Amino acid sequence: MATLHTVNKSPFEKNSLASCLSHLQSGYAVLLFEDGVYGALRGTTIATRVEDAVKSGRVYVLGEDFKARGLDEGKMIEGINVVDYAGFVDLATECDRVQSWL
Amino acid sequence: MATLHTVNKSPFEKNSLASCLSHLQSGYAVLLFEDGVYGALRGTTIATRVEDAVKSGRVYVLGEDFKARGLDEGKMIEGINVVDYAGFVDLATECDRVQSWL
Amino acid sequence: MKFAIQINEGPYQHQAVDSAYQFAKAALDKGHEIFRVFFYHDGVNTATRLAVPPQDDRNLTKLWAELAEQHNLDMVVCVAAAQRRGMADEDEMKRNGKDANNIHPAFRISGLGQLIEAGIAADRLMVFGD
Amino acid sequence: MKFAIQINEGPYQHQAVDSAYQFAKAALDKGHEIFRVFFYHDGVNTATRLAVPPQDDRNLTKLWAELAEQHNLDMVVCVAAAQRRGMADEDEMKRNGKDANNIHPAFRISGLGQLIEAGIAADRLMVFGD
Amino acid sequence: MSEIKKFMYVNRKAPYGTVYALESLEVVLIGAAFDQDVSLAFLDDGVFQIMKGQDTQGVGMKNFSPTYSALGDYDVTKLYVERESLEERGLTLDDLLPLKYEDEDDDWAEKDSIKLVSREELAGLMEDQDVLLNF
Amino acid sequence: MSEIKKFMYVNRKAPYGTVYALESLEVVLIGAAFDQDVSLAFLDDGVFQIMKGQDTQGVGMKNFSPTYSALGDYDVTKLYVERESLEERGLTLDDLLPLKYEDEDDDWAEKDSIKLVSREELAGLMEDQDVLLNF
Repeated sequence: MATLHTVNKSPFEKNSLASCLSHLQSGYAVLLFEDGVYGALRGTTIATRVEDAVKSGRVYVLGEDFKARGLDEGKMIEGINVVDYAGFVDLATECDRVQSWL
Repeated sequence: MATLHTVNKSPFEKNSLASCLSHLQSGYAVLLFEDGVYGALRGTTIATRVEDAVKSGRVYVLGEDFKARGLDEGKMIEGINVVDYAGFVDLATECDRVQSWL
Repeated sequence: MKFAIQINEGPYQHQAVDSAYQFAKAALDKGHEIFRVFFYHDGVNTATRLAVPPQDDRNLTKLWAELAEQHNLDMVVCVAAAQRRGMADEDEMKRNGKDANNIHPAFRISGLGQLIEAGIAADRLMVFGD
Repeated sequence: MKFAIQINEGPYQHQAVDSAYQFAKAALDKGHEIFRVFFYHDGVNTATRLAVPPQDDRNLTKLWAELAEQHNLDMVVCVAAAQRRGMADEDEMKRNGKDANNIHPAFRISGLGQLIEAGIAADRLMVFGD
Repeated sequence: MSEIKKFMYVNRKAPYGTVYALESLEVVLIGAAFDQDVSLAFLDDGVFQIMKGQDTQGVGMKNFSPTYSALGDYDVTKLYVERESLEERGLTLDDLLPLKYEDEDDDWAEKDSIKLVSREELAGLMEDQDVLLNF
Repeated sequence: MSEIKKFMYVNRKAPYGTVYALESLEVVLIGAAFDQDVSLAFLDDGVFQIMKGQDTQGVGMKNFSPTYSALGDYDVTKLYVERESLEERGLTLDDLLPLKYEDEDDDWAEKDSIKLVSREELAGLMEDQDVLLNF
C-alpha cells in the first residue's frame, strides 16, 4: 500500500519538499532527485524536517544528481540512502504508486 | 537611485518574494504581478512580511493579474496600490533600474 | 512490470526530459516494459527534428529516438499541446494549412486519451516535470 | 524613454510572453520606444509560425508580429538558444542541413551580443521569465 | 482494460501564471470518457484554480474557470480541497466556485462537488489511488 | 554607445535542474567583449552554480562549471557571493570553486574573484547597477 514520493525541486526555492513531507503516510519512501537532492544536505534550514522523515520512513537520494551538483556524501544527512537510476526503477516497482511533487 | 522590484511568483510556491523583501533598499518600489499578486492577500502566512514592506516603502499590485485570479480588492493588504499595465510602465520609468525576482 | 511515462517540460530548459530518459533506459535494462511515453505541455517540444544542440552537449530528441527504435517504444505527442506550441507532423501541417512541419518520425501525434489509456494499462505512471 | 525587453520563457507554458506583450503595448501607447525585444531560453519558441492555438484563446506569435509591424519593433531570437530548441529560419536550416524551418518572418535570429547591446542602448531593461 | 482504476488529478499550482491548471483540466475532460473512478485534489496553490470571480479580460487570456462548473455533467463529482491550504492563503470555502452535481442515485438531488478535507485526510485519499496524475 | 554601464548578472537558481545557469553563463562570456563594468551575483540557490567537484557523467549532461574558472581571462573578476545564502544551505567558501584572476594593475598578482558579501551589502551593490540581468 506504500507510496513512492519523488521530489525534484530545491527545498530552498520551492515548497514541493515541504508539501511532500506533510503528506506522508506510514510505509512511505521519498526519493530526492534533480534539484531535490539539495534537501539531503546536513545543516541547512530544512534539514531538521528531513531528519524527521528519515526517522519514521525511508528517504533516498539519486546519486547521479547528487554528484552532478558537486555534493559530497560526507555532507549528507545520516540515514539517507543513495540509489542510482536502476534503484529508482526498483523503488517505483516496490511501491504501489508514485506521487511526483513537481 | 531607487529600484523597482518585480515579483511574478506565488509566495506560497517559491522564495522569490521572500528573497526580494530581504534585499530592499530605501526608496524601493515593489510590484506584484502574475502569480506574485497572491502576495497582496490579507491574512496569509506571508502577509506580515508584506505589511512591513508597505510601511517603509511602496508596494503595488497589477490589477489585471489580481482580477484574473478572482481576487477581491477587499481582501488586499491595506496600503498596497493597484496599477494597470500603463502604471507598470510608469513605475519602470520613474525608478532607475528594474530587478526581476524570477 | 509495465511503466507509463508522462513528460511535462521541454528539453534543456528543465531536466525532466533527461531524467525521464535515464529512468526509461534503466527500466528497459532491467527488463521492464514501457507501455507508452506521453509528451504533454512543453514536453511536446522534445519531438522536434530541427534541433541542433552544441556538439559537446547531448541531443535529447536523438537519444529518445534511438531508445525508441531499440525497444519499439510508443512515443506520443499530445495534439492539443502540440498545436499551441507549433509542433506539427505532415498531417497536422496540411490540416492546419501550414507550410512546414517539424516532428521527428520517431514520435506520433495523438490525443489526450492516450495518456489516460496509458494510466489504465500500465502498472505505474511516472510523471516528470517542473 | 527607451526600453529593452528580455523574455526567458516560452508561450502558454508561462505567462511571461503575455506580460511582456502587455507591457510593450502599454509602453508604446504611452509614446515610449522599444529598442529591442530579445527572446532567450524557451522564449525563442514564441517565434514559431506553426502554432495553431484554440480559436477562443490568444495567438501570441500573431500578437507580437502585429505589434512589431505597427511599431517597427526589432524582435531578436537568440541563435544558440534557438539551435538547442529546434527553431530555425531558412539560413539556419541550410547551414545545419535541416529540411524545414519554422520561424515567423517578424522575428530575426541573431547572437547574444544583441542582448548586451540592448542593455547598453536602452534606458531600462525589463526581464520577463519564470 | 475493463478493470476500474482510481485516478486522482493532483493540482498544486495557481492558474494563469503557468499553463498547468488549464491543460490538466483538459485531461480531466478527456479522461471522463474512460469510466474510471476519478477525483481531483486541490492543495497548495492549486486551491486558487477554483476561485470564484475570475476575470481575465485585462490579461488577454482565456478564463477557463467556468469549465470547472461543467465537471458535474461529466460525472466528475469528487473535488477534494485541502483545508490547511485554504487557511494558509487566508481563504474559506466561500471564496471558491459553488461547484455542484446532480446525484443520479439520489433522485437527482443537487449536491456539492467540493469536499473540504484535512491535510491528513487528503494524504489518506492519495494513498488509496491507483494512478496519481501530477501537473 | 561609448558610455560604460554597470551590468550585474543575478544568479538565483541551481544548475542542471534548469538551463538558466548554463545559458546565463553564455551571456556573460559574450558580454565580456563589450567592455562594460561587469559583475555577477550569486544568491539563493545561485550559490550552487559554483560548487566545486561537479561531476555530471551520471546524468549525461555537460559539466559547464570549468567555464567559471575561465571568467578571469575574460576580465570578469567580480563574483559576489551572498554569505547568508551559503549559511542557509550549510555551505562555506571552501565548498566553492577557487576562482582566481590575475590583476594587471598589480603586477599580475593572483587574486580571488569571489567576494563574500552580506545580504545587506549585496542589496547595496544591486542598487549601484545600471542594468540587472535576471535568469
